[in-house]
Amino acid sequence: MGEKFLMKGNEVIAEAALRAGCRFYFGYPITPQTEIAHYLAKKMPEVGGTFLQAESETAAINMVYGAASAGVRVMTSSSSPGISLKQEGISFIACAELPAVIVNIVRCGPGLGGILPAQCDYFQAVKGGGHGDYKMVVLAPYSIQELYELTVDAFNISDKYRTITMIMGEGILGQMMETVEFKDVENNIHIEKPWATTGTGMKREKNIITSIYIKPEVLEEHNRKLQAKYKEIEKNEIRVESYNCEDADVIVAAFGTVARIISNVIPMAQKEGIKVGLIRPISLWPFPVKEFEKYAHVPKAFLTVELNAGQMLEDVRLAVNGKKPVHFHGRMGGMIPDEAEILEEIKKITRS
Amino acid sequence: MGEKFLMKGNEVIAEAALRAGCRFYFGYPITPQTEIAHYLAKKMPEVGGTFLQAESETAAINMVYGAASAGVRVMTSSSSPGISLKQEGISFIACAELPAVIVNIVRCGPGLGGILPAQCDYFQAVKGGGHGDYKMVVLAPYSIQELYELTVDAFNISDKYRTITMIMGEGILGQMMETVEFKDVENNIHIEKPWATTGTGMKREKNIITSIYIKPEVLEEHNRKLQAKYKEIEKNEIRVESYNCEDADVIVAAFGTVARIISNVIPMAQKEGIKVGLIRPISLWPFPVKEFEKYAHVPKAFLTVELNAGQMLEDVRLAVNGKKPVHFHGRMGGMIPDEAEILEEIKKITRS
Amino acid sequence: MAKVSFKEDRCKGCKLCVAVCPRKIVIMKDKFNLKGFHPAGVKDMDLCTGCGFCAMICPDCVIEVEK
Amino acid sequence: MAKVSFKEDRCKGCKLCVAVCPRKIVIMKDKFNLKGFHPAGVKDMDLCTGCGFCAMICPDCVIEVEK
Amino acid sequence: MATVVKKPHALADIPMHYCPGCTHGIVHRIIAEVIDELDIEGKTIGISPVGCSYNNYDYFNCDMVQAAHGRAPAVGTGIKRANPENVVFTYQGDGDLAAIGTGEIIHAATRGEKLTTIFVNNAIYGMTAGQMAPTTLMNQVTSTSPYGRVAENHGFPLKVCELLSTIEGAVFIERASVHDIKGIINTKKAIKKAFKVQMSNKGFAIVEVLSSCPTNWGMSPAKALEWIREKMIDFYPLGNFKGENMEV
Amino acid sequence: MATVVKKPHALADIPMHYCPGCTHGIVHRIIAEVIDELDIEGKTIGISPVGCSYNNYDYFNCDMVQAAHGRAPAVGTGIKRANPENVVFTYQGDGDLAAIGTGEIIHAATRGEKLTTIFVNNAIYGMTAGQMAPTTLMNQVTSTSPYGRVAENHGFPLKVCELLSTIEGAVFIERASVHDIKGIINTKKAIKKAFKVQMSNKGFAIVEVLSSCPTNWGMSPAKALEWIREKMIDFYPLGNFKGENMEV
Amino acid sequence: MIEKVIISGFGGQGVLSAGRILAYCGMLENRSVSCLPSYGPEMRGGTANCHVIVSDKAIGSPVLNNATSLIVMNNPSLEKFEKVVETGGLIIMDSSLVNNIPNRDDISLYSIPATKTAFDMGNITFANIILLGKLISATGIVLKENFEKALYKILPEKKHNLIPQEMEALEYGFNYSAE
Amino acid sequence: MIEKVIISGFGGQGVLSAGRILAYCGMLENRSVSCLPSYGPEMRGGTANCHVIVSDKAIGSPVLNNATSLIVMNNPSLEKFEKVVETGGLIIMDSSLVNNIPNRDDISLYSIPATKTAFDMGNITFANIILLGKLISATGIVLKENFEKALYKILPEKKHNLIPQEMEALEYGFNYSAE
Ligand SMILES: Cc1ncc(C[n+]2csc(CCOP(=O)(O)OP(=O)(O)O)c2C)c(N)n1
Ligand SMILES: Cc1ncc(C[n+]2csc(CCOP(=O)(O)OP(=O)(O)O)c2C)c(N)n1
Ligand code: SF4
Ligand code: SF4
Ligand code: SF4
Ligand code: SF4
Ligand code: SF4
Ligand code: SF4
Ligand SMILES: [Mg+2]
Ligand SMILES: [Mg+2]
Repeated sequence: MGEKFLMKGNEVIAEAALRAGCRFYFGYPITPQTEIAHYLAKKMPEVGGTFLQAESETAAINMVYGAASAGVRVMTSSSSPGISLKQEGISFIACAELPAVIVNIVRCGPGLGGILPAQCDYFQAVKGGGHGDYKMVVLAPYSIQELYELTVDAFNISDKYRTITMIMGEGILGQMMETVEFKDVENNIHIEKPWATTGTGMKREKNIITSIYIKPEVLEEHNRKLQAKYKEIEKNEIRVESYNCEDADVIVAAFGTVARIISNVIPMAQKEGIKVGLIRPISLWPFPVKEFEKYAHVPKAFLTVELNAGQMLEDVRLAVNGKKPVHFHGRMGGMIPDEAEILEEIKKITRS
Repeated sequence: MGEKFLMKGNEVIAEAALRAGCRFYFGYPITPQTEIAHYLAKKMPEVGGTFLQAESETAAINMVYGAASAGVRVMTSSSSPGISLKQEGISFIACAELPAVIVNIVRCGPGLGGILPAQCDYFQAVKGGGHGDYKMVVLAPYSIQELYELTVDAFNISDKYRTITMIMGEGILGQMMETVEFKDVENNIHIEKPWATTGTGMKREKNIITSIYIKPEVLEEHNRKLQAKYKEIEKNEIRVESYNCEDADVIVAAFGTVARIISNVIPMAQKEGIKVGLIRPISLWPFPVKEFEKYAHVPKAFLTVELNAGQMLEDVRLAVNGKKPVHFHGRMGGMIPDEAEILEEIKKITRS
Repeated sequence: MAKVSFKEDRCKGCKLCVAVCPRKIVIMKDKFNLKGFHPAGVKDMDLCTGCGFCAMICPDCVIEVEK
Repeated sequence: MAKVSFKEDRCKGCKLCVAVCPRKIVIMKDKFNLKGFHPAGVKDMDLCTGCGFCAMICPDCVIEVEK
Repeated sequence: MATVVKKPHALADIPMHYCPGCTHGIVHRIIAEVIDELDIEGKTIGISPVGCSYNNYDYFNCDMVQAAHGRAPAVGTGIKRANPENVVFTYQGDGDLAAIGTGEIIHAATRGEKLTTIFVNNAIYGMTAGQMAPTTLMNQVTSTSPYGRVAENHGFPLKVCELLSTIEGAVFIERASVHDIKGIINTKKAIKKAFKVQMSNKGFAIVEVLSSCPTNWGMSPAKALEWIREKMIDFYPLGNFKGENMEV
Repeated sequence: MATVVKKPHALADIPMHYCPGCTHGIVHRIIAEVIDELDIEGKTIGISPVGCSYNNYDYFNCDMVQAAHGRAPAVGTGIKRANPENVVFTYQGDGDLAAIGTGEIIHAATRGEKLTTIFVNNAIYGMTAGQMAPTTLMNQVTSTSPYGRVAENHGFPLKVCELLSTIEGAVFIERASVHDIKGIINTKKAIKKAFKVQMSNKGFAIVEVLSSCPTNWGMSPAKALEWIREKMIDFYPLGNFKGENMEV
Repeated sequence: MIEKVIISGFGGQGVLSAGRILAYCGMLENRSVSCLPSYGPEMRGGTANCHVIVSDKAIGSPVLNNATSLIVMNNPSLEKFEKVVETGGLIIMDSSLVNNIPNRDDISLYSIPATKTAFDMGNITFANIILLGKLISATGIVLKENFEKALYKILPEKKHNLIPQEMEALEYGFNYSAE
Repeated sequence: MIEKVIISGFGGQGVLSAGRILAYCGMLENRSVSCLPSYGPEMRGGTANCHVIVSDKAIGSPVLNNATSLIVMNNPSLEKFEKVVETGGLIIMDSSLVNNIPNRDDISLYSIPATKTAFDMGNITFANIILLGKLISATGIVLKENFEKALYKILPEKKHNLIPQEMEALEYGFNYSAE
């Protein structure tokens, strides 16, 4: 076993990016993810990389667009309002098919809201906060160890599909410390990028990075190509974990930190004779539809628990497709549900 | 019958705003909605109103925030990429509960995309392109006459609920001319706004417009209040039309211009012995769930037709909830499906 | 004679008033206030000229000066 | 002697070359080009000094000048 | 006995949340005093930024609007255009005004909006834990310039008053400082004039106030004021840039 | 026979989509000539704006990146930081650079990014049908200032070179014009120098080019050039603002 | 009755205003009308077209996939749209500018030197009116009288003095028959 | 074994670093650990707290709704957290700063003049270490030896010279009993 470190989630994201070969970071400060920037501001110069604090989130995402055009691994990070400001840029990057990693350490909204943890940007991330038909891979880790692994993965996925990958974590995940081991993970740093704009060197045809296609036939074709890519990603890149679902009375769907709370609830419920299963989507997009289909016949009902007003709920309902009721329990504004209140919700379902 | 005018959709939006008592417009030019600005640049000064071209969409939406804080009726308009840039501001306005009207004359994305008509911002509009749990009323007219009526309505709804109302139309709707009659519509211009920041006059407690709530209990409470308001809107403000659904073989779901194409398809299908129904959501949010539930037992299947890769599709599936298959036909990039290809899709369904 | 009064519980112990007093009569008290800070006070009011500097620089509006 | 050649089909008939020619020898032809514009040409090449002004101002790179 | 200095009416009688010795509080009191002296509390609308002073809507007794990060001048434009009778001021930090809000401040100035902006320049992002601001001095160490601000990477500090001075619609521009009593007196004079400029419809007015952030500078409050005097004023010269002699 | 003027290699041999007499085309040719003369086509990366020249990525033979409206300097920063060996230029209109992109241009300049910006100022939004730009002249009628630009509502035109001149990281600043042959020659000189400044790592370089939009100005192309001479140059004086004598 | 007309040419030839007048006439006759201009990204004279529907019933889609009549004012337009004209429909072309010939024998073809005639009449912008004249006489899509009314409604007062001339142009097209 | 510790006080009292060292020690003993600081909107010295879990099993939620031990360094913290301590749990308070007394009789209470003692030891920042000493002796949550190791790992080299003193502070707390 390798060396273990006790680190803050935000620092682990930064360290993971460095280990994934990311040498370019552009961002604008915002709580609760600033430690990512502080860490990289220190470390990037040591490895010959660039840490640049942009004048705004809008500028930052467009610097990412530029660096990604030039074929390098690049990351930005922010939190909810800052991510909203990046929506135009995200849509551009998606359309131009540039690989980029975006971190959203979510705070509670809407508006300036608060800075405590939330999951209220789920819709924005998976349905597309920007304009047009695009998708980005959205990964929701639930531990610091997983945060490391998924961050490295995010770079690989991005390069492989020329897509954006978003790491989405609640504020807690950025702020908490846990043990992490920097295991070697598969990391395809040196992928060829013949499409990148690095200068023709008078040796090849010029490359153009663009997101505008004036002729409708061409733009439709480009959209079809994007959609085909998304289908491919849906086929290959689903990440999900389920526990205890085989004979559950109630299956809870939860991601990120909330899934950890559920894992506390399972033994509590067991004591009261209730079998609780857990499906934890790790990739929020592509959503693990099949996992829900697989267990749709098992429980009396599903319960989705989120730190929002009911967002992943819709994807769970789409996946369950009317086969079983899907209940919801949510907390907002930075509040975190405790085990007892979730157990109470579960009991309500089993009683009814 | 009143006087009829032949006018462009964009001009009708502008005229409707004036007739609704809107005297403040802030916007930034973008095709295909610029005529709204041109019209208001001419007319606003004539009625003592303010037309202001902002330095950016971001500035424009924040000017809207300011003017709405001051208690006046205010509008902005843009098209897809510009709407993406307004997402932070939209989330702020929603959280601060300010009434405002936003027009999105949608062009085809993602990215800079093209300027031809599309419906690819459906998700952004109804699921929330900005961060946090908020909703805005989204109205999708399908004719110039309806465009007028819904635009006036938008101001009333906004004031009544202290919410954003978005008018969402495909590029076509902004560009085409049709007959319009400026019927008097109910228009509650002089609603009291005791919460507005107009100066205390040393006569009342100060008013504060804000979207930040640092204490989680308070922010959760505020979110619950917002959610309760949204429930209320869902109860009162659903707008939908259905035709021919009582004994349809296939029910098509379509909004905006696409619904007009379907109305051409219905008689064509009739000739071939196929009964086609149409459910046309006019309010995209709140979505007319009940209308779909009402007819869910009727057809063999549903078919959703959109100018995107399948967005309203999800809401239709959620409403139908597994009771019947829901098929999809979409065009992208500014392409418009013709009657024949839609009929072909319908036939595929009836044959299968 | 001038009078300088302190809303002690608002004081954050920043000592700017101490630094600015031309008569050097503002001092920090030994006790803690509710916030856990040593609050400022005037040690010899008779020497006070009522110049108001202490109040002008106090970031927390702790001080009122009359003359 | 100078030589001025025009890629006629690229000409948009803007007449800037006409305006700028110090010898006033650039003219618009009567015919239409493929784009539907009257293209520019030189009426008396012998008078041309090969100054290149016409080519320098042509926004559409229609003109090449040799000397 | 007459009052020499006391809490102005326009300032709420509640504790402020700023760090010990943070000069935001001084600037607040000055603004409130000016509002009192001009007797405009009832028609004033203040706009709070995103920064340490995000919630100064609680501290001023007039109507207040909290704006998104950097957008206060746009929000102010909306309010002022809606009701030109109001006196509207924005209160903004250097991250807010000189970074993310660059476009908004420049164009409010360009349009000559009748607004008064109080620009609190503390050469750092206070609220988010001391990151580099566009106004951070050369070699200054911050949490995002851990090796100091270096020209090659970060360029040189932005001089907002000098920048805005090239804009015709910005009619009153002054840089002041609250590092000592004289500075405080001058700051108040400048702010008062900036309000009057608005009230006489002349155009856009801004006062930059050099201010301290003892917490993120890692200095005692008194040391921080010295640092303003020694380092900041050296780079950011105090004084009026425009409109000194304007009749208002 | 020697060639006096011909299509430069760096300019693609395809028709351009601009309106008849639009000077965007002239500026394109000049840039391509400079790229040829400096022999940098193989390492140059151009950034196209949103505006009439949105698709000039088709016209230059080097690698090209199309940027979102106003964001070219940020995109350029990303590219240049990723690969400092490249020569990176942005091509931007006055709506793109002086309105929505204000923050990006000011901060690229502030950071002293090693970029070259060609700023085509035609005092109007060409592409979207002639709306007012920040650079629109006083009294100029546009589709969004149908009664002319009026100080009370719109403020005064923004002078970008003057504004940027206050920024230390902007080391080469010049305003030129393509309204006549002399102007074209000077424009080329300025652009060439602006590229060289980048290549010698000095900092940010910008050339503002006064340009025409016959279509939206409602003038013949020749008349439009006269209007530049008479009206625009009068307000926007030509010449070097910074870096004239810099060794490169 | 439903007339589906596509008018197409270069930008600047009055394609859009022709469509607008036509729709306006239809409105005066209490028909349902729609007029959808094509809009490109560019201000700059590419091909412009507009779809006009005049109908007794409510209009479904304003987008025309096929047309009963086609007016073309340049070659590319003919190439692009000739195939969408329904059998039995008609094509009216400005023979001053269109020299290609449609490849159809199931439609009626009218070829009028509209631009040249308009030029001769002293106002080249009347070409579109001439072509509309022919459309009206060939299809009866709207009444000639209403055309004049429409002009008075649509044109700004200071251009009303041109209307008699425009009606002349209309008349010319209305009565034109290839000799 | 699962120890759920909440440490709470003013910002600047070393609440977070105490939590971090504790978690680090747990890690050295191959336990699962988590440490979640509260984070407020402000840089400025409000109440700060941190949740530490040291457990033999994988840790579920890092958020503590109840605690086995509570260390408090000011009055508001005691007020806020005393009710979340489980029956049989313990509260360790810095009696130099906390003068309120918890309202519980189902827990063990240790009251140590940590700040004063630390001040006397010449370094006021050792108060948190003293309190941790008591936690360790009262619960056995981690081993004293590992505490020293942890300090060597966590502290930057230039502060290693302070470690002997810190261990003294720990020892003081470890052995402290109210006389
Ligand atoms: C869109 C957005 N980006 C970033 C933030 C995070 N943020 C909050 S305050 C701040 C900077 C504040 O610095 P400054 O304006 O200088 O004010 P100070 O705290 O120094 O007074 C930032 C970046 C935010 N809230 N919203
Ligand atoms: C975010 C965004 N806002 C607005 C637009 C619409 N738009 C396209 S070009 C343009 C202005 C172009 O003006 P300018 O930069 O001066 O270039 P010109 O066309 O005059 O050369 C605008 C506003 C857009 N594409 N994206
Ligand atoms: S009023 Fe002047 S002299 Fe008196 S205590 Fe305050 S600063 Fe000192
Ligand atoms: S200046 Fe104010 S807060 Fe600071 S020590 Fe003096 S009285 Fe206290
Ligand atoms: S080269 Fe000079 S003289 Fe010859 S045609 Fe051109 S402009 Fe005239
Ligand atoms: S300048 Fe060029 S495009 Fe214009 S008329 Fe002359 S040759 Fe033609
Ligand atoms: S962090 Fe700095 S600016 Fe913010 S309150 Fe504290 S001292 Fe003031
Ligand atoms: S609209 Fe104006 S700027 Fe654009 S191509 Fe035409 S003339 Fe040039
Ligand atoms: Mg600051
Ligand atoms: Mg322009």
